Amino acid sequence: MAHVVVGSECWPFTGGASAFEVEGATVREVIASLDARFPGLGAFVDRKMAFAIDGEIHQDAWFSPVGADSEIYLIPKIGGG
Amino acid sequence: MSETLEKPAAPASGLNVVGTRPIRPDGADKVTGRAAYGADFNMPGQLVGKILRSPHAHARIVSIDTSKAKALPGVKAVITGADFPPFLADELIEGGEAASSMRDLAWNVMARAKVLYEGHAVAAVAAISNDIAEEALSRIVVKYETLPHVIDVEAAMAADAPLLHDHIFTAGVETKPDKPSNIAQRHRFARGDLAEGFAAADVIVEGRYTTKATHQGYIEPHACVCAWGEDGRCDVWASSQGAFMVRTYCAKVLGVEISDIRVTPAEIGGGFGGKTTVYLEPVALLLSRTSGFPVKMVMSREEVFRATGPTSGGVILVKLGAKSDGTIVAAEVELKYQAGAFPGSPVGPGAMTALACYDIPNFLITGWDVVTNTPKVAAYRAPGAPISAFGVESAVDELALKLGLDAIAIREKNAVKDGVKAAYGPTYRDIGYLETLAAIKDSDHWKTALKPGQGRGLAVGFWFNVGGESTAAVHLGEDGSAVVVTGSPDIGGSRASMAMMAAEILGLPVERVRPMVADTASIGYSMLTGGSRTTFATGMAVVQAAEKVVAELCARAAKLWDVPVTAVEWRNGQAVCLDAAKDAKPMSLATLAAQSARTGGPISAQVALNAQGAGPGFGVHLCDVEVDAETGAVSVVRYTAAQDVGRAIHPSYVEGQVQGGVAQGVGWALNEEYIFDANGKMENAGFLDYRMPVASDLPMIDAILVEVPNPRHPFGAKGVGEVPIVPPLAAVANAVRGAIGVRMPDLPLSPPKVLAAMDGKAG
Amino acid sequence: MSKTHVTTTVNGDPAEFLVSPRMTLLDALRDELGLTGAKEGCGSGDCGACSVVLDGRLVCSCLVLAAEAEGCRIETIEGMAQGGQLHPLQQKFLEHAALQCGFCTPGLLVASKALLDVNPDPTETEVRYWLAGNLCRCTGYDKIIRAVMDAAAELRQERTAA
Amino acid sequence: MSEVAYLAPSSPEAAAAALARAGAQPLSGGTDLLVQLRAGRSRPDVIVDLKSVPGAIGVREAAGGFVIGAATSGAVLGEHTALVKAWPGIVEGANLIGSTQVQGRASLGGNLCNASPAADGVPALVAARAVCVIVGPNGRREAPVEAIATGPGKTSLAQGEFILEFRLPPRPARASDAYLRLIPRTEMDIAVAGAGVNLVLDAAGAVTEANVALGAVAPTVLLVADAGAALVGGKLDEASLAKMEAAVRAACRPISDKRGTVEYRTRIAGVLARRAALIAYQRAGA
Repeated sequence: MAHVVVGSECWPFTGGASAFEVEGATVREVIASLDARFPGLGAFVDRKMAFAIDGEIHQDAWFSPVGADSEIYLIPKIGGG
Repeated sequence: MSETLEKPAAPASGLNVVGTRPIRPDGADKVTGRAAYGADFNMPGQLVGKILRSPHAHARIVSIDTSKAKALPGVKAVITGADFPPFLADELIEGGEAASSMRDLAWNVMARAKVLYEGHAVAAVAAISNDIAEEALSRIVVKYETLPHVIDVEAAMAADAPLLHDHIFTAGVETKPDKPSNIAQRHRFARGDLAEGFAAADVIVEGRYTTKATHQGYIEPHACVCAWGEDGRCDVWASSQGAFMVRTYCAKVLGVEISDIRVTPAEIGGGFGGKTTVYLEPVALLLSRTSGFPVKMVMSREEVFRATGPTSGGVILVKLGAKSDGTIVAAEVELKYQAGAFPGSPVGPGAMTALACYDIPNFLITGWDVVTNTPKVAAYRAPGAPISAFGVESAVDELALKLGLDAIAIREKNAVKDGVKAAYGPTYRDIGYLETLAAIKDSDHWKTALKPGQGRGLAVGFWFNVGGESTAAVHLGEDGSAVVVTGSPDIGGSRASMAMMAAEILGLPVERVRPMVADTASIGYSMLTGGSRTTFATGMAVVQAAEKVVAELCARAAKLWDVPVTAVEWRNGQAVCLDAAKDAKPMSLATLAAQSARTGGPISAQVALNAQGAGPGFGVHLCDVEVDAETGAVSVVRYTAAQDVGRAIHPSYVEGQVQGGVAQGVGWALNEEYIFDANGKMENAGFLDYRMPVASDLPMIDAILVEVPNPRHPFGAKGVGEVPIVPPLAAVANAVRGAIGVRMPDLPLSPPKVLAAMDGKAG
Repeated sequence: MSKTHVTTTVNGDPAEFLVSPRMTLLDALRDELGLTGAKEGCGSGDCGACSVVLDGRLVCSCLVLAAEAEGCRIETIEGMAQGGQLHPLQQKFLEHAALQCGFCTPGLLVASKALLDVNPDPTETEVRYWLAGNLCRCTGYDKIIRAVMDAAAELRQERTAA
Repeated sequence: MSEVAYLAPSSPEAAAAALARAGAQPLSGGTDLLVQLRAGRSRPDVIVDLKSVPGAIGVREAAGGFVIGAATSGAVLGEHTALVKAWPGIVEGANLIGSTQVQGRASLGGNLCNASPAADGVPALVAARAVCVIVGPNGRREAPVEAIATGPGKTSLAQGEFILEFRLPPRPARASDAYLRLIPRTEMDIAVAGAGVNLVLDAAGAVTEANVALGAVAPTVLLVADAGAALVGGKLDEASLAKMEAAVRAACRPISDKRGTVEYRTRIAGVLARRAALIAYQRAGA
């Protein structure tokens, strides 16, 4: 199970919960698990959030691998100047 | 496809091209005036397009009468918001700065029911001459019902503030509000127990800091030429940070197929984030469709100020608690950022970067994204970070003064390092922050004492840097020269680094590699140039394409030698046969290229990827100022900026990025600001009164490049363009504090304010 | 609109064009003669991107009426490189990486040449003040100033050598 | 669209006749006019270029004093060694108008007739007690520089009149002037406040004549008699400087705008006048 931590952006979906364990060997599978747990969160995360997997930021990367006990922080997608 | 290169960074030794300082491949065109920018291109039979802009900061559009303009001889098209496809539901699109709201973008390009800021486009004309186009604009009659406006961010947050939109309900709060608001979103980042943290603190500092809206200030105004063919195929020539971004946005705003639009990137005369969206292109395209002629549009400088950029003005509240030894145990940061007419201020990244340089057990960071009757903000170099850093770095300076610690010591004590969890979540890897602090500590500047009347300030800054989607192709010529094609507009010299990385892999002299930026029909999709992603992500695509070419070269050599490809190795631009039995002389790239037709055809490769794992960057800046005690005039007399750049591909252009960011930051600190009158009209929409630094305002800027390689880039590169604008605001303000003995929390530090602050101290 | 016929010399060659009375020299150069090296950054004389030399004087071509140029000698960036050879200033700008986006570069080069023509051995301060009318947003000026000082030194050597 | 005509008359009479036409607008260096044309703040029917009028450009000496053609560019003034030696303040004022590029065009005549309260070229001219030679449909007349601007953008010139040249008084041995202004940057800004000081000393170094003029602190450039008087008789000792500074501040009637506040402008005017006086005194060979 990966440890997922979300910020305030996701609270409307999680009802304020910000840390939980989810199944998934890839970003795509994690998104699916999140959506199953909090309907609507999957699509929102897919569109708005980046995945910081064990310290490395992945944006729009469904097939980035997620380890058995990876730590995943969901942070707003980052652009720049 | 998505991939992360896990190979270790190539060692500095063994590199022949990377790390050297060749003359940039596009240099000759730029010093002779040949380089063609947005306004330097023309199409046969083109018309002049012009935009009518709102004189009001906030008003309902009652009616627009274009009949008199249409009747004017020489006028070929007049359009308003009603001529654009409507947007009933909102839609988010990728392609620019992460996801943008389609409807907001379309409504910003041309106002619909309401104008939301002075300068908001309300109508446009295309005519056979500039004078006729201007005359036509003067004949368009717009009836407005003016509405109360709000510009100050805190005023806009008030419950009774004039509402810009009735469809915005504050997002990011536990329960969906039942009333619309100007507050589009709340961001929160928290850890530990704030109350406990402050309870454990020996010293607490608190401050309220403010910054004004500032403009990116690129010298080239927005410009484009657009042609809409009778067959529905469109051509766009435009200066932007991303031709594919322009293509996507135009297609969405106008409701046409992406493949129907071909965008050719002009040379871009500066962007700094301000050219990561569209203003003119969809308008010019619609004028072209309506008139049947190509349409050229060029903004005036005044239009650039009134209708593009800027970045947010902000309010930053900071409370820090520390042990007497300097260990920061608690931090509370609240950020309020102007978004302009539509949601999307950079308060998110502002909040995420606010404490990114500090390892603090207990903190709460709150960010508010607030719409105001000002131009919709556009990205500006490390969007949001300089604003929050100004508050936090000023507060850390106060803390150091209270504790009697020097500016480096307190930052070393609380510095993040590998393995530490960043305030915004992830755990740091391969960062060079301590090394960068050490570089300043070791600098001649830090070791040199100040002269009487001078003050010294230090501040640090952080930026994530990003990767993302890029495509690159490498083609060999039969003479053994190479062309590198990317879809990433070159805004600061990236063609040089692309050519250098390809040359390094191929084993060619860099002069034999010609880098090109292709149009959207000639290369695969590439995200815009921004976020300091190009040398990292597009560079990764270039390197992989060059590696594919090398693999092909080895395969051809293997055929010729009749050995398995595993028996061939590529060394310094030559295929070397490892099979001693064959007494085979190495074959050069040129030899193999010359035989390519007979050995299997042209040798070229393309790589499209979505690069992940960009390495975060840290900067440490040191600034000395002198203050005229009788006038309050501040002059920056010495400046040194150190930054972890991973590995500098072309050191001169890396230094240039650092020096340019510093100059913009110093301008932001001392003189630059949007000034509005009581009616919400910008009073200083020109280079005369929007005071960007001139050559005589600045000293030489010493750039120290610290190289802690990023293992996820083939040569160890990290993004460099954003970080340099983060520390200067506080570095200058901290220096002024040192010189006059008073903290100045409100930017810009213009002479009247500084003098008043000195009076306050005296009195 | 009544047009005025203007006869000038541009980079040593005769050049004639028709202009409307309100047309600026910058627009005439760019639109009538196709010399787009001079850029419009502001149209108000505050950025120097449109710098040209008019009868030996450095000016902003956006602040000169095309009609005023009657009978004048005009030098633009297009005339700086001679016979396929870059001027030492152009060469030094490249060597010192004194440009990034390059939009302000033609104006800076024209202005720098005008400085070295009257002051072959300027101090850093003199260079900075002479160029104060040429805005650059990319470089922080550092490498530009170094390139101009270096070009000045090289030109002084050439003179003594000659 | 209104038809615009461009004329470049080659005699004072022709220029006066052209300027007498309705909607005529004089053009000197053009560094203000072209900006106004572009912004639509000026919509002339006829643009009358004065630079071809004999005498409008150049510096000459007559009757022991200098005569400056009103359309002479700042760059030309800066290169005139004798003028710089005698009137360094007038030249530094003219040379503070805009960039090097603007210096190649901008003139004292244009700077004065644009009638901006912050005109850098004007205070030192006023302090010099310079006289304008005005040409018009009814011939020539003379007027002191301070009589030209009557308010922001307004002048006392009648339709058809233009300034042909400025006449400076003869320069005694120990005399000099200085002009200082304050701007937020080091270059390229409009003055927040400016001060021109012109001093004549006797053999012993005592001030026998002093004129102090201020810019950007009133609707027009101010000649502050009390400030000048405060310096006469002394050698710029602290007491007389303080008295002069007080007189300067008392005379200020500025506005608050995006470039400065009433308080700041008033205070800075004193600082600048004091500094300018000390420079002028130094230059006068004290």
